[in-house]
Amino acid sequence: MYNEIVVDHFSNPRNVGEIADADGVGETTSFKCGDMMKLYIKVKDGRIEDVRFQTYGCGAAIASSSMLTEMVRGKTLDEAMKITNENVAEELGGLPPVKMHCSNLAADALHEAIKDYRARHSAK
Amino acid sequence: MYNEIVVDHFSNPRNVGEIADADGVGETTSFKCGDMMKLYIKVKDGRIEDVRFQTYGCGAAIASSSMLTEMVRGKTLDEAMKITNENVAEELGGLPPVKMHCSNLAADALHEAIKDYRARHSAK
Amino acid sequence: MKNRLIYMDHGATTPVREEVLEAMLPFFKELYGNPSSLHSPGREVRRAVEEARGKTARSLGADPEEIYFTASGTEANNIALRGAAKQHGKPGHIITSSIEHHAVYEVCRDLEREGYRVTYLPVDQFGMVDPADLEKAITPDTFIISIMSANNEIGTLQPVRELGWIAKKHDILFHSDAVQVVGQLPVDLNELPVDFLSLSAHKFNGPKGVGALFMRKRTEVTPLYRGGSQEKKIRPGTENVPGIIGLSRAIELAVSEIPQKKEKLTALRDRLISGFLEIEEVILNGHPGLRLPGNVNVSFKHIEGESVLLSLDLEGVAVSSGSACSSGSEEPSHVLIAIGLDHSVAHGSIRFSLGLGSSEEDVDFVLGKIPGIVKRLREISPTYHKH
Amino acid sequence: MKNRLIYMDHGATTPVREEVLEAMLPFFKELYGNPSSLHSPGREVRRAVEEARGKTARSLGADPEEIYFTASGTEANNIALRGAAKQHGKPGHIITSSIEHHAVYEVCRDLEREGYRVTYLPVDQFGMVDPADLEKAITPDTFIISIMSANNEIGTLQPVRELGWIAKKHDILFHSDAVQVVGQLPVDLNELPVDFLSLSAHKFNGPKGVGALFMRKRTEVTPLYRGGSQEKKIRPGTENVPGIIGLSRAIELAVSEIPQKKEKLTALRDRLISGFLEIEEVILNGHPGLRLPGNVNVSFKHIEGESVLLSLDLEGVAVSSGSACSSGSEEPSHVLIAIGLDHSVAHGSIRFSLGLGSSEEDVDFVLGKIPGIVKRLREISPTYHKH
Ligand SMILES: Cc1ncc(COP(=O)(O)O)c(C=O)c1O
Ligand SMILES: Cc1ncc(COP(=O)(O)O)c(C=O)c1O
Repeated sequence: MYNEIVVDHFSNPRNVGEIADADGVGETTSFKCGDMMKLYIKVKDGRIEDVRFQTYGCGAAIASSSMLTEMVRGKTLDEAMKITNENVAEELGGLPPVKMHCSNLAADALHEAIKDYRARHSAK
Repeated sequence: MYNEIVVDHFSNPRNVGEIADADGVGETTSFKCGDMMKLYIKVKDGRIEDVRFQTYGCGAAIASSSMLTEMVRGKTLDEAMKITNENVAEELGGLPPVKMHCSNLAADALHEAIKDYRARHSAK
Repeated sequence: MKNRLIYMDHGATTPVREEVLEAMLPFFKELYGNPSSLHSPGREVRRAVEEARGKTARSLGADPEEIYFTASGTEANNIALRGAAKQHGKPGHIITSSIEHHAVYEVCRDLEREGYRVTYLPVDQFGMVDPADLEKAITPDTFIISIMSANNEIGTLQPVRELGWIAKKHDILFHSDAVQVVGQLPVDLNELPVDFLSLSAHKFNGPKGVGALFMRKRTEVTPLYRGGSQEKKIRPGTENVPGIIGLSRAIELAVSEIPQKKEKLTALRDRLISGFLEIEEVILNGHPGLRLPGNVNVSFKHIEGESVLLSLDLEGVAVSSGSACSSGSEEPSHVLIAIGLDHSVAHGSIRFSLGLGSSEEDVDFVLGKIPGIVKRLREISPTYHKH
Repeated sequence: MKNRLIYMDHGATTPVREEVLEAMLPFFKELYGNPSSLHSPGREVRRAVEEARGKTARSLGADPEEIYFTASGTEANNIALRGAAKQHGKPGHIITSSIEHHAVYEVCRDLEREGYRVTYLPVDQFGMVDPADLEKAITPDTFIISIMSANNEIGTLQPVRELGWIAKKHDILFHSDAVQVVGQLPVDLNELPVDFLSLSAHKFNGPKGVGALFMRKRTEVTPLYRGGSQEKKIRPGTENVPGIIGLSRAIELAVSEIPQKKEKLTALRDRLISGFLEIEEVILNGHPGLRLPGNVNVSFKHIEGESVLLSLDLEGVAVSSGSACSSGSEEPSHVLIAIGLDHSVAHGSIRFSLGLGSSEEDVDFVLGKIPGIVKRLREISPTYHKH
């Protein structure tokens, strides 16, 4: 079902955890299957300096969260906003069709985190 | 499908043929499957002295005709009238259920032949 | 099946060939996972099933997603016809032929009882449907046409392409029961204008218990059975994995060998036919040329088919009288009546159907035995008058 | 299936056992005749099929003429339910449970769309139907009741005898989907008040692609498929002969071994359950005692089932999350919702189903691996708060 890259990210997910003093936090839930993801970012000079995630979900959900964190580290916020769930699936070498829509919500959580960061900043 | 007795009577039917100067001739046709049987008898002193048959039909039809001719030789006409298609099937050691009603018409032909004989005699 | 069996009943069923059985074997004890399971042993089997679908599709010029595995040719026919009728949603008009296999004919009868109108197209003396009759039978509410590719009893090939184009022109679904044709003659679904096509593995040296329905892309039927989501819900239930693997290997082999097989069987068939026709009062049923390569159907007048069948059986030769499926019933075959035989001639019909293992020796053995058998049975017959 | 596979998905399907495959083998290449054929090779196969029917009947306390071979458990369920509905002839009321397999549940949904009324009886937290609820649900136009013998996901055994007597008292047909029970626990149809019972060979080490419907004498259904007269027209189409032989050998073996197997699997099952319950925030789904000998179903809170399934798969352990048939769908199982689990707990459920080849070592291997897997996944989970 899953290719080797997905299995690798599922078995050894990168950047798991929380960031206590995160600059932005994003959370998404799939209504369809109940998967849930929480993403924490640290921002420095407009770039994502650190990123951590927590995910409740299937193999695809965990692997896409992990892959996303690898993809965004060091990116500017604008660059990061352009990353889509499809990009994550591509980086993973593809996901099964049934998994595309419901378990691949990492990019959504990222965008939420960036919005959260921006909201906090504009509030300052 | 057929037991050994049936197969034997089918392969080596007894008393096949016509009797040119028969005392009685009986004929029956199954409307259901088109089987047809013709039975010839010679009668002497109220007993069946000779009997021959011709049959168009399946294995069961041919075997029951043959078996019947064996059963009736030497019988009185009254005894012969009592023989039923079921008796013939029993003598044959049984016939497949689907064959019971449509291909086992030997006794019917016999009864017709006896009736024919009696009709000719009462006419005299 | 003891010592020397001369099997001439390939129209009823065929033996599974060695290569097919070998392909199936690993799927009983080793690759036994459920293809719907997510774990590796399940996924491995899923891959094999999808490869089998691909092979089957390629053998027919179809797309893998157009192949739905079923349990039999009967099931494929039922899903196509009744599934299309359900999908149509309201009673309408169906056109079929008067010589279809029971698995089409009886479905049509059933639909008639439920309010559908059915036209049973006549056939000529050779068992052929006239495309002009089809054209004429079409009404505004005709929604499906079902005409078999070749008849199972008399072997007549129908002009399926021509019939299919008529259906297409009128935008009516077209189904063809190709159970007797797949593996015997080429079928190229890229070119053939049909929406549905039925096939059955056991007719081309595959296993019993598995068939397939081809359903063209964008065609839809309402499923008859409900349950899991196997075969895109058209045919739910755990897949017959070894059967599917067997079907795909059998069709691949059969289709690749069609040219040689066709040539060989046609020669054997014609040898049998000429031999039989040398006997007096024998008639060939079906078309003299446009017939299945392996099919011979003759009526021996004055004798009943079963008694010939039995006599041959005692000599170790397996043939059929009428279609295997209707044996057990004593009615003369509706196919033989449709081509105009009278009952007694219809009752004297015997089908000799040749296949992979058939040889010239087999044919000559049968040709050597038949005259004696016919003579003996005619001598018993009250309708046979010696001249 | 490479090196060391620990197969704990016997509820989805089982390997064909050696004795069963051996019994089937002659029917591919040697005894290949069509059982409907009149010639010797056909008759020989007919005899074998009828012997298989006899064996199957004897294993269940039924009469041979009450056994109808099908292509699957799904087909048996469809024929029983929809066939009885068609036979009933007009819309009426059907009672079933809210935890049936899709092959019953979806048929009921379909019949609802066609105008039948269906009551889905609730179950308690253990997945058990209350006979009092059945009694109450009966209306004057109830014509069939269908309650499964054991649930495929959570293993709960239903009080089928009691439910059946209620149906009998009211003169209502009773069907039980016993696909998960046949071969695992004794079924004696001499005593069990059911009119229909479904089973599937691949659940008791028989082949895929064959099942059977028990239909009690004098019960009638209207066939769904039409075609030949096989299986008394209830299920037309050339018989899956090797499959039927395989089913009969498998059921014979399975039923004769029930006592030992039940004892062994119950011990393994309870060992697994106690092991799992030592982990925090784990709940057992289904009944603690009245469950299939080989069935364990647990929810690991804070983690999603598929990720446990995958982690075990990477260790060579095959299990299932939810029912095999609904995988591919991301909805939580209707069974787990019916016993009152909330969605997130339902999503964390895993079924371990033990069978013939399961051993204490397998169980201990799994018990050794699970705590680490659960810990790892919980650490990733946002809902798991370390204390
Ligand atoms: C309870 C139950 N009913 C029916 C079925 C369907 O059986 P089959 O896969 O043979 O169609 C299954 C198996 O998935 C089952 O567990
Ligand atoms: C033309 C035709 N259609 C359908 C069938 C039914 O196929 P199956 O026996 O696989 O159900 C047959 C075989 O008897 C056939 O010859």
